[in-house]
Amino acid sequence: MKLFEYQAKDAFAERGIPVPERRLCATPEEVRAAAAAIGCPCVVKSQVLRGGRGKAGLVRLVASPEEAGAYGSELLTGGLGAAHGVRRVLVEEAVDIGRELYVSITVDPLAATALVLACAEGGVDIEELARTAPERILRERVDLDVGLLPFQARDLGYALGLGPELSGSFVTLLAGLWRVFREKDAELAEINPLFVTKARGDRPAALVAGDGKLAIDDNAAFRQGGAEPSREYFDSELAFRAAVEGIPYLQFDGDVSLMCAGAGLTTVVYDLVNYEGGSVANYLEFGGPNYKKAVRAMELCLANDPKVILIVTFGTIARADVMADGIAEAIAKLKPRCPIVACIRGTGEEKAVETLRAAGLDPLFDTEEAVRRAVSLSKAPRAEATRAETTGGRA
Amino acid sequence: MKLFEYQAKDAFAERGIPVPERRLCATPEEVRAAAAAIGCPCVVKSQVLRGGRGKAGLVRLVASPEEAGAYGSELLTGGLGAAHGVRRVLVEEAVDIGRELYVSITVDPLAATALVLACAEGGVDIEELARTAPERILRERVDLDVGLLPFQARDLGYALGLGPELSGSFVTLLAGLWRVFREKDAELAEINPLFVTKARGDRPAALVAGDGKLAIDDNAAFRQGGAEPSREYFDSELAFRAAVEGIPYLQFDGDVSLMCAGAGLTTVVYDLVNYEGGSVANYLEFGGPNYKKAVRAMELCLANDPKVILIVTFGTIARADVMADGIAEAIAKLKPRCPIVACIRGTGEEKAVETLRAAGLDPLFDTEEAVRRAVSLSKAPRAEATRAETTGGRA
Amino acid sequence: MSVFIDRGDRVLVQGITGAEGSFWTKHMIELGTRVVVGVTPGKEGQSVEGVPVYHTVRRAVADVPADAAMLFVPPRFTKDAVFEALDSGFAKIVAVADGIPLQDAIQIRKAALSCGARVVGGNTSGVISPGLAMMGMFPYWIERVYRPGRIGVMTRSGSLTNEVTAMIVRAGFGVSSLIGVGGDPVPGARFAEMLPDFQSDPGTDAVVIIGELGGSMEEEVAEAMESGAFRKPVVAFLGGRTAPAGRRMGHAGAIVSGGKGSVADKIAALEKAGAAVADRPRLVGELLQRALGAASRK
Amino acid sequence: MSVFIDRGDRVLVQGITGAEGSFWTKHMIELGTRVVVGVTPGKEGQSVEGVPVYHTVRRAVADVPADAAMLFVPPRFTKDAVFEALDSGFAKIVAVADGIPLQDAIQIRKAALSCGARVVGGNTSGVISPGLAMMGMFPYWIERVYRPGRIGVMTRSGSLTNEVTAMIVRAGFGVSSLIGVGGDPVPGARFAEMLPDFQSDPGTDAVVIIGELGGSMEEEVAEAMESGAFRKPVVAFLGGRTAPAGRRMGHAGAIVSGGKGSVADKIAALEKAGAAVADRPRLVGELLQRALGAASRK
Repeated sequence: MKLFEYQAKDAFAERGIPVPERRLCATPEEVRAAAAAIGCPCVVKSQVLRGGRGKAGLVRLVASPEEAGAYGSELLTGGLGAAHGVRRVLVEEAVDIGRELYVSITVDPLAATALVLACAEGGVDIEELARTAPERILRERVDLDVGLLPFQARDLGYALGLGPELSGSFVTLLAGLWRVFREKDAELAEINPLFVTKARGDRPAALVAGDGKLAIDDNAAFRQGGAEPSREYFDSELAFRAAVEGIPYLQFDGDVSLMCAGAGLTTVVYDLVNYEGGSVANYLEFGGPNYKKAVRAMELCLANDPKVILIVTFGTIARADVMADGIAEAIAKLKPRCPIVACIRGTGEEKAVETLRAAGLDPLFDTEEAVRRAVSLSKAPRAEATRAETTGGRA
Repeated sequence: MKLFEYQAKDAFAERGIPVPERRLCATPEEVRAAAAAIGCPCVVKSQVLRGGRGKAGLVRLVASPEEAGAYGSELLTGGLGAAHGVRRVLVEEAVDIGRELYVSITVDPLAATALVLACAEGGVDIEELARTAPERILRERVDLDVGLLPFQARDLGYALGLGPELSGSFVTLLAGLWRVFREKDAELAEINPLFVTKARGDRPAALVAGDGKLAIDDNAAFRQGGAEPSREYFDSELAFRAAVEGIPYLQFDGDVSLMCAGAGLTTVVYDLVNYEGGSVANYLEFGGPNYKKAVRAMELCLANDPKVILIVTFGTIARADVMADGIAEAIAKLKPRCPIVACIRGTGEEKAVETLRAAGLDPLFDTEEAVRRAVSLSKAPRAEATRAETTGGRA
Repeated sequence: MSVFIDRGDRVLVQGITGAEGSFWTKHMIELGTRVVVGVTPGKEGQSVEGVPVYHTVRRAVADVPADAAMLFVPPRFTKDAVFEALDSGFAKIVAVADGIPLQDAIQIRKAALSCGARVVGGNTSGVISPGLAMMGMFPYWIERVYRPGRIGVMTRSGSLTNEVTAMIVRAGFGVSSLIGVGGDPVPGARFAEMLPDFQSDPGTDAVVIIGELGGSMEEEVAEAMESGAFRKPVVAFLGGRTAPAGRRMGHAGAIVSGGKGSVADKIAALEKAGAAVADRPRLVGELLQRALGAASRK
Repeated sequence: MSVFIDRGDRVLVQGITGAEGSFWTKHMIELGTRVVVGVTPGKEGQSVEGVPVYHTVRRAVADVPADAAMLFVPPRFTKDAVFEALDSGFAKIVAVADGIPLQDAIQIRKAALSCGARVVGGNTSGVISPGLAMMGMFPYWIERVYRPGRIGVMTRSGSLTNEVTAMIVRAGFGVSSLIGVGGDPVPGARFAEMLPDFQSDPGTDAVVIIGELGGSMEEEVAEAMESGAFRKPVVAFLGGRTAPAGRRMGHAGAIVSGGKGSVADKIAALEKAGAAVADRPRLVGELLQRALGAASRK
């Protein structure tokens, strides 16, 4: 789960990483007051999970509390914010920027270590840079048990061109980021840009985290105080409802609603629908721990008003007969008006076939055949689809 | 530094290790009140650092608050306590003991791991048992970086003959003791005895730390909030004063006061004094970081009113000339009335010899010769010694 | 001959008394797997399918020597269970749990590497040599999916495995050994690390890899082919070609890509190294027919 | 020939600009040691005794290859400095710091073992081959203590070292190489681990070990003698025979004894293995004369 910038910065600050003075605001009036308290110019930053906020106009340097309040209105009550789902805004002191660096901690699956990435040019898209100029990214492997050692951070600091003073600060900062990474069970802890402030009078140059990205491992939620998913983390209401159920879900806007089991198979069915000229309404994984949740899954699918629901599974533990029972129950309960194509195989498939037939479906055994049928149904006029529904959901 | 039982138990309790209900008391009235609050019978335990408190009569099960108060008086204001330097007393609920176990965590210098020791018989002298029946001690090595893994504790729990429930409790307890060991930079974290309480009605058997021993690594004081040495940790006023100076010191009651450099050499001089039929007044290491502290060191020696002070060094970083300067200064300042035998060698020894001669001493170059002379002087009547002193400390 | 597990290996099952553990122990034995001992803390003295159960792995192997450890253990306890198996010297471990914390997975793989052990999983169905033995959860009784044969299979996806092996069988082949390395971003064992076993297995003529978006395991296979370390024909199936960039579909593998790991990159690397790449399951069978035809003409 | 350090070894000095670092760098060079490069964070560009200084070890060795690392670093930073040297591949490291936290020392030794490196120290004067080279702090200029010769010395005690070597010299011998393993309870390298080097060193006829109360390093030497792994004469000096039980005199080694480690135990083990044991420094010389006489009569 990705956290918002303000959450990442709170986690940073708790572990001694310097961050700008800041206030989280939920109303334009709070924004105005925060700007007045922090002092202007200051920066107003929408708290959304997407990247590229600057280009999208979701971050702005404001010159006065009034300007802050007006911009806060655009974001929190106006069309700009609504278009991007802005619910909160961070008002932050403006930093006198000398240089921008990049630093993050993630994992190295091959070496089985953590991996610190650093770059003397901050504010960059690191994935893009990794592709185009990998030699500009410094990499430092860190044994997860031994932890980040000061010499590793020191060497990075000097390699980034920081002098003795700032290299010392960098050692402290990276020790803090390491603690964030370990203590929060992070998949990624990133500071981009990491500002080097300009020296001013007797105030020497210093490091300040300009932005913060923190992606937490959902699998470790049990030891992280496991917060419930909250609406603000999701693009759409359906994606949020799916997350509450623990059902992997992605929203698209096509015609074929996928209700498949397993990440690999669902992805391939997504491909095949596209190969066959169809379009996907939603990606939904109804397998693994969710294989008994057919009713909830089909409810999510139907909320998209799809032209067709395509069910493809090949389960072992997620038994075919149990899934078929659930689908029969869902059809009885939800009375879907669109046709359903079902291709349910694996453990107990003989019994599953009987159940599906009894529910009025015509089960198939070949994934590609099922996809072709679903795409073809998705292109038929609604009238035909409705006819299928009157025959008990038979496709 | 060894901590008191009450400190160890606080560290245990903070990390989820079950300990009896308890109160620390400094007056007999507090002892009486604590016994009344906790309920009788309860246990009154002197807080001293020595072992074998039971045999010495420093722990007692009391039947009433009045008995507690009376015993508290013996310990806190009476002769018994004074004889053993009791300053505080722990009043503790009586535990309904089913079994006693032993468990501790220390280090394995050869394997370079931590080492969990456990024994199905608690309350034992583990060093004695290690010598006489080593097969009865269970040993589990733990990688310091990886940490104690639950399976290791579980295996120990079953090997100690604990059933499924108590083995589960043991896993939790040992995880807590591991945290104590790591977070406190312990040399030794020990629970002996570890009680298994008797099951009573619907209260199942449980684990409770009966005693607690915690030895903290002085070298790690800088990251442990580094408390100053406190008088209560030391046998004698002199040992305490030496510790405040950071000078290794042991109190004995013989005639020759040692003021030597280095642990190895000082120990050997101690041996040689004994071999030659002499007796040691105190062991004092005046070397390493303390080699400029001659005045303080000699002050400590003189406080024992020794028959002779024996100075033996063979220093490299602890330069002979600097040490000789300090000794000359100490003689000038403290005007010792006993003779001083000096054998100071190493870096700058030529200059040291001159300094010592100028201070009225007759420097030697051979350790055994110096010891023989010191022992011989220590056996001379005080008169002769005083004569030596009148010649400027020359021995 | 087989890769990883055959009828000679004595298997210990951790978590044997649980619902999954006991269910699949029964099936492993029915297939012919030599399950000799089980472990569930607190259950020593019980037995499952005639297999004696012990509190801990050390107690189990003190009585009953075993060669391979099969873990039916919840994800949050998997790290401990893997370390317990490594502690008793197991060099072949299969962990099926789905949902192992990422940082636990790192520590598992690191420990496995430093012990010279193979830990297959998590988030996998396990390993199977159809007709011989399995450690894991495969519906081996479905003949059209798990027919014994001479094609090695390695997969990151549980759900695609049956889909693809069905196509291998439909094309007239069968499976020699199948290793599910699992769908987690940090699997204990990686495709390329299993290749030497398939290379030296006389029962394997070609290998099918079922890859995925993200990570670099497919690229590592391409490297092994280019270096000549692996010399048998490779057919790769790769889903997710049409996946929209930046969306995370299913398995977490994709996020730890560091600028690599697109399906297009993988296909390019594999094709450059001489692998045949399928983007539909059905094509896997056809490409195998072509590859083995070509190989036999050599 | 020498053990650990000779004139061929290129030495890197960590903490070279500090008071001790610069003082002993001068003396190491004067003895003949090939000090090639130094490290002190923040001091890159400076030089000490003509030796260039870098911010970090990696930066230093990128410019100036070196074989051995000498650490003049405060105890609280020693773990980091040792790991920094290991990271750059140093297999010979000497750390003199007195006061390394015990748990740091465990991690240092563990890392050294897993890298196959030797870390000598802490709490030591270092290593010296008189007349050739040294890494550490020895008054090599005192002829009656550091005369070159054919007796190897290993010691846990800094202060006793000069005392004992003076007796070796007085008896007509000299020192081939001296290794101060240090007085800490968990030294990076142990007596027995250095024995193979002395065994194979043609310049060493016998070895003197200067032991202490506590720990088991002396017993390990006895084991190496009994197993035949070490076959040259051994003379051991052991202080602390009259030390009162339970009192901790000086070095912390004694506390981690686990029921072993008394001086009487050590003497018994060493004598059983054929070592000659001295309890006065002077006897070391006499026992050497006897031992080497006996050896030469063989």
